[in-house]
Amino acid sequence: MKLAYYPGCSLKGTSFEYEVSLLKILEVLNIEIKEIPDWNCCGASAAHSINHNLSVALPARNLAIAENGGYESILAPCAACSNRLKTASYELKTDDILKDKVVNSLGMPYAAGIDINNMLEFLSGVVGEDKIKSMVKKPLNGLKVASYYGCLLVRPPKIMQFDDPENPVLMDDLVALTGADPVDYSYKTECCGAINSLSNPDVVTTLTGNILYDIKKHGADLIVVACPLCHSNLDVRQREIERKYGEKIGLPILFVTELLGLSFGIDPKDLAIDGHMVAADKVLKKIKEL
Amino acid sequence: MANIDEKLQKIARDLLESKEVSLIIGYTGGSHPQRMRPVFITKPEDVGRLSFNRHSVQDLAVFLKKQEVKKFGRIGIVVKGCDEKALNVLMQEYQVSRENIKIIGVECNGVIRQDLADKGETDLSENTVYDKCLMCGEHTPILHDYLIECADPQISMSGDIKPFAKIEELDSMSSEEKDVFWEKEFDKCIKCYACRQACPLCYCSRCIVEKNVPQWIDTNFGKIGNAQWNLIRAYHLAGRCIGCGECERACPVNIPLMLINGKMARSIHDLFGYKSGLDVDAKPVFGVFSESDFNDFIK
Amino acid sequence: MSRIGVFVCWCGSNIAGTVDVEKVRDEASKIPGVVSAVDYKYMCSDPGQNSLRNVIKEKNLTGVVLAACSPHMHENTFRKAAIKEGLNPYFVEIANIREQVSWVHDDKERATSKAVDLMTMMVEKVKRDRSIDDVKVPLHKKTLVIGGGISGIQAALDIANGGVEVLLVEKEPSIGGRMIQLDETFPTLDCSSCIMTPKMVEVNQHPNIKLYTYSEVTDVSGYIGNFKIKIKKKARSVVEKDCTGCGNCWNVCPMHKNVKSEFNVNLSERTAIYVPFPQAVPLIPALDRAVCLHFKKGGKCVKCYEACGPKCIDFNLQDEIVEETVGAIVAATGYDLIENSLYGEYGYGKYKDVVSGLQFERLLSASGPTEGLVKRPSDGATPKTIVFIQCVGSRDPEKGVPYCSKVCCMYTAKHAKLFAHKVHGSQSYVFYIDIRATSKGYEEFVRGTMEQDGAIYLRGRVSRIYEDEGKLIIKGADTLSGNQVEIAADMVVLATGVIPKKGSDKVAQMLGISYDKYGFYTESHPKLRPTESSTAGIFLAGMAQGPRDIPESVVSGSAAASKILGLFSKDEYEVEGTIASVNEATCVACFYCRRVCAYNAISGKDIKDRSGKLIKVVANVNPGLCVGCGACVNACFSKTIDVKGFMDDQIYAEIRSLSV
Amino acid sequence: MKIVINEQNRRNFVSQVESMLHDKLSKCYQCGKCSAGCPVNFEMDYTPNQIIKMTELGMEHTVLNSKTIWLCVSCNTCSTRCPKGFEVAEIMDVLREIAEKRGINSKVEKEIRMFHEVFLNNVKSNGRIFELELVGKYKLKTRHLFRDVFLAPKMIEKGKLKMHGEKISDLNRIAKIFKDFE
Amino acid sequence: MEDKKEELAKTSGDNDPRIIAFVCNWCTYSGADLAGTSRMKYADNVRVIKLPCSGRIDPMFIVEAFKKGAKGVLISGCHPGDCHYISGNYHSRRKYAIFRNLLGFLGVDLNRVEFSWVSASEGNKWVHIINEFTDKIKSLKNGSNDIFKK
Repeated sequence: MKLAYYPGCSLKGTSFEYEVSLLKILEVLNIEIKEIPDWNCCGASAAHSINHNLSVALPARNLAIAENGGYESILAPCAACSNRLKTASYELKTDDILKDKVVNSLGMPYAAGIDINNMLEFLSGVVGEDKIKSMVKKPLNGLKVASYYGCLLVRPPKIMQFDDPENPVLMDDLVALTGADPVDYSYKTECCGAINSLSNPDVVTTLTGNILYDIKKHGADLIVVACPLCHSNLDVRQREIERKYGEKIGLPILFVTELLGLSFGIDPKDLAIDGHMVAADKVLKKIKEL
Repeated sequence: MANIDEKLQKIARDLLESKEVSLIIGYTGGSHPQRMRPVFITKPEDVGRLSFNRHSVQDLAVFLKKQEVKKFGRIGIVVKGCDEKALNVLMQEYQVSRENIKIIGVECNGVIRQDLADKGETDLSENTVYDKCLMCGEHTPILHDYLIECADPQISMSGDIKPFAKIEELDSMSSEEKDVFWEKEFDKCIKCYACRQACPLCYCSRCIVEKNVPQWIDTNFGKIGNAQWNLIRAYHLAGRCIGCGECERACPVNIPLMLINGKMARSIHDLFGYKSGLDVDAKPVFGVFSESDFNDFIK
Repeated sequence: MSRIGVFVCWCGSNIAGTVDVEKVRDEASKIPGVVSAVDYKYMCSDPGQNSLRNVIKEKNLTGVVLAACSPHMHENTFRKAAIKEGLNPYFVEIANIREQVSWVHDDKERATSKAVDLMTMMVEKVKRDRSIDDVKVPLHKKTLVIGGGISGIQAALDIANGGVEVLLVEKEPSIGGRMIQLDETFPTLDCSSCIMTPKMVEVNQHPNIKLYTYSEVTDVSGYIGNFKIKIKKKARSVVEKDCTGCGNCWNVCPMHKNVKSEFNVNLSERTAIYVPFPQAVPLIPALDRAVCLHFKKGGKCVKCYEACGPKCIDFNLQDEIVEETVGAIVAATGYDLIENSLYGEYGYGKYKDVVSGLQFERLLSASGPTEGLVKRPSDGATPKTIVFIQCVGSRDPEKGVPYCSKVCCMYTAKHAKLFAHKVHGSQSYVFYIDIRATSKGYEEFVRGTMEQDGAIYLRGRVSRIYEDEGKLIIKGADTLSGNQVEIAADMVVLATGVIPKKGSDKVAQMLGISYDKYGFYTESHPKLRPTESSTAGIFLAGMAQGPRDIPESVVSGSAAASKILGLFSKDEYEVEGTIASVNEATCVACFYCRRVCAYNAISGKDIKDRSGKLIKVVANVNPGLCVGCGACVNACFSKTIDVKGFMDDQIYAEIRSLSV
Repeated sequence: MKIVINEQNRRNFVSQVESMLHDKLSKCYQCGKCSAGCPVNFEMDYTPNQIIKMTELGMEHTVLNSKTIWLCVSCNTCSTRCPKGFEVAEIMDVLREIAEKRGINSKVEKEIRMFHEVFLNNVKSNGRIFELELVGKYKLKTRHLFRDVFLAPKMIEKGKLKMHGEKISDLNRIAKIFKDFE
Repeated sequence: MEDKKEELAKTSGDNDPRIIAFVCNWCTYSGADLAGTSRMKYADNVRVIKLPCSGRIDPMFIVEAFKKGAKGVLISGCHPGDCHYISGNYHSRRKYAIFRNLLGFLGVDLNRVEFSWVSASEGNKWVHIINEFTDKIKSLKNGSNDIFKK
């Protein structure tokens, strides 16, 4: 299967750890992906917030390039990007008038046939649990891991078609593969504030605070995510939240690829775990002692 | 080609020898190399006569309605994708039971028009096959007990499908123009009822034209009676006709009957999303209804 | 040769004022076959009818046409007059020259010519009329009631009290249905088992009722007056006539863990040999072979057999099929609740203290798992705060059903009220969208729950429920104040909506009655025949037809009973003879007629030769079921089927008689 | 509060919204489940269900100037749980788009709008997001120069804020897409 | 002069066209009766043939009516959902839809075939439909004859 890779802007910037760790584990898993040539930004939340058609057209260019390059499916690790790509694909499948307009503007054909996978679908569907399990060299037994899904992976279910939208378990299943214990808690799919990170930090610290304290209460050692935006809010803003509520949290936020990498026995440095704002030292030490 | 015939003959021999069927309906070479005609095999030693090729036009399902065929009980029949649809309708309408029939499906990529074949045409192409083959979406029989694969290449099509174009052309005419068109066509009709005889789905034991209390249809050769017959034939086949084209092939005066049948099939698909003959378990379009059926034409 | 009489009515000046009745009369007399044409001032008057009778007699008429008012007015009057002279009533036809001519047109000449046309059409029709005998179907005066809930019980008792034998078939080991699961009932708060148990006992003791519990109807054929039915008595493993209901068997049964009690909606366990509840009727246990150790472990466990005094436990009992014939059937199959687990956001199944309305009934009930003390399932603590959520599953086309379940507003108000009565100092919050309390005393009841019992009603739905340190956090909205509302509660009760009983569609298919897209049985006419199903002789009752409360269920049970008693008040069921008939010679059995018949009146009939060999199959019309609508005629290609009174040749004659 | 309904204006607004939404406002029966689950409802001036009702009543000035439409984070919790399958999150997109088109420069939540604008300008000129430029321009525009500034040094140290952005090669195509759909 | 007259007769509409209406007994026939009892007035060109149900009205009746010289044919029954016989009108609605297409395809002017649902309470609707249909038929060119006409 020919797999296209759509990194998106975050993985090239603030969430570089995600890309580093992804490429590393794929190397170990011996799976080849090809970055979509000359890809562009999907428009993220900004486009669909104020210009619906643009929010379809921008991702469509990437879909069309991949499709015309003979790829069967796209891996979009960023939850926001995969959400936008899936939404655009859905709209183009259901709205012929818009499709004609977009194809015209792109100047290249597009059949709306290419498949889009987010990171979790990719890992459990394309890579497969058996393969992952076979690579686990350093089981993370006893480590308590909370999986945080957020909004963009699961909603709207009509388009995302991902797991149970109210009680997803796909990431927990992956966590269990590493030998760690998935932690059940209430705020799995609550919103972290997302795009308001820059424009409305107050809202973000409130929402993210709710999530972090709930996970803390359920005794997790760390949190795994599959979304740069979530990661950024949970990680970068954690100090600020601690200050706002006057209560220490100290939960390292790892990308799911990093957790898998650790269980594969990969050196944390190669997974860029030191790139996070909240240090994972304690957890890494705990893993070392396992 | 020989390969297909061998396979066909082996299946037939096995069926007859094991007494699973007592009659096989198939094709055999005709008087002319480019003509195939139906053959009825009852003895294993005769299976060598069976053959199939791109000249096997006729829909053999038509014989299933005949009393003299019915009395054989269990029957094996050679069907193309289009013929299999006729079988499906016959089963939907309880005229044939699945247990009594062994379906020897043959994959078909089109049959050559008889008029061209008689002139020696042997190439399969968009220009040599019957119109029905151009519209065919079911080259391979779906329901079958045996399936023989086809050696013929798929016809490449220009995408411009003639039969649809003709329907659209007529649709765009005024009613006067249509009237003129059909009057001319129906004028030719000699009420020979060959269309009925050739149709695998016209199986009534007493056709409505033969009912005289009341006299539903004028049986003379008048303009009205001709139109009435052609109308009722099309109406009774609406939602049932599987487009085998046998009626048109049988018509001695070349009335474009498939034009009417095609229009009906299209209307039915447009209005009710139904295509006949595709699913033996489907409910016939006029045996069911939906509360949300098309209602715009009713005040 | 036809001998037709035409009678033109003046209707005073009603007709004669606009139609030249003499002209109509004269034109009539010119039509071949008409032997008498007269006009008269009022044909419907006694002298008018007498003159009609006289002419029939004197001229030995074979057919009568009245050019008069609408057939909907006096067709029957004239037909009766004809019968008195020995003329088959179907030889009387009416040309409607009043409602459809004289009253709607002004131009006398044109109106007259239209009247002549209509009269001529009817003359041509009557010439082709055939004698039709009304169909009489003998009635087997016995009734089958399917379902032993309140509506089935009511129907059975009413019918039995009317002197007719009843077979009451119930799937569960006891009758009582859903109502016996309820605690107290709105709006009067009488205890459900107190009013229900006497009725159940009455059923059991009634000489006219034969009770089949733990049984199912497996086959129904035939038609009104004469249904052949098969009842499967499932192997109960207990010989019913010997059992005393002492309880020794279930008291010793080792399987008292892990099997959830259906009656208590999974809130408690039951044994393998069990009665669903102590007041069960009959008080005879059934042995659930799917969980019984005797059956699972190769016959080792025989504890119940050992404990049984009369030794009435028989592990070898088999399913038994009972065949019966009945004249009428009541379908009262009842309801189920919508699956709450569809609502991941409410955590039903994940959080133990989120329960359904029916589970809460069991928690309130003195016969329930907590003996009527409100305790929450997770830890048995008494909840102080309960949040009730209405419209769970109902009015929800996305996950549930679009319709309103009708009873939830009321039972939630009742729950909140009873909770307030049972737990002092407690607080209820009710999330609702609309409150539907429209029967007698209902609105007052809901107001009472708010005003006297202090329940707080919030207008809005709940989006999500979390568990947090032993509390359930409810995230809802109150749209009236425009706020998001968060409540920490000890328990949540979901006012789950209702759907037809699982398997009721199969019952409908067996009975040949129609049901809607949700599975509720449809009435023959939604307003005027709300008790009848689409099939003659089969009546409907209770929630099987749609959401309704107890009084309505009882009413519907009684209504079905009264219809059946009315039907059985005669020895024969008489239907009009204008029904379909098949020409067997030309039928090819394509059965399009059967597909379009809404009354299941058409079936296949084998035609055999003298030696019994099957020659062919043809369509056959059941006269007890056919109503003569003629849909089959329209479906028949070869015109092999026709409907009496409106035969094709008659209609063609009408068309062809017109002068243009 | 009191509104006087002008039927013509109401219909115009409703049909504009409905045509962009591909759904009927009358579908909403005001159960409030959207507002119940909305994570940012606490900051909003009108709850989502009120926005829907006010739109239906033709209160365009109020809804287009509301904070709510800009505060919505498109988390789709509302649409996911709506019993009527109404696209609640999408109506917020639609109302934002109308407000943007009409140039309604509401003071409320101006910053969120500016963020979207700066973001799209960044995409327009680079084809991708150059985060440092995005943050810088946004801060300049909103004059929140020092908000979050404490985060910057550590982020740069961790390598999260790159000093150089990437541009894609076919910027002409991006320009055309913007031109076609702006 | 003669020719012109004939021409005129051919192209101009019929002044007294006959319309045949096939109606169901329960709804439309009662609706027409109601128009009568309410003393409403309508065009006298229509001749009603009563049948039990619109499900009984065979589309072939339309052809027979045209053959007989009717200039317009009306078929009318109970509204969907109101059929006295549960589903007769639903079944025939399907047939009418297709039959109508067939007639149109063969050159019948579909202005001459009308379908309506008229309930027992819709006396006014009946009047309206008859008047409107009669006017329409009168306005049609006589030449727009069809193949089922002599």
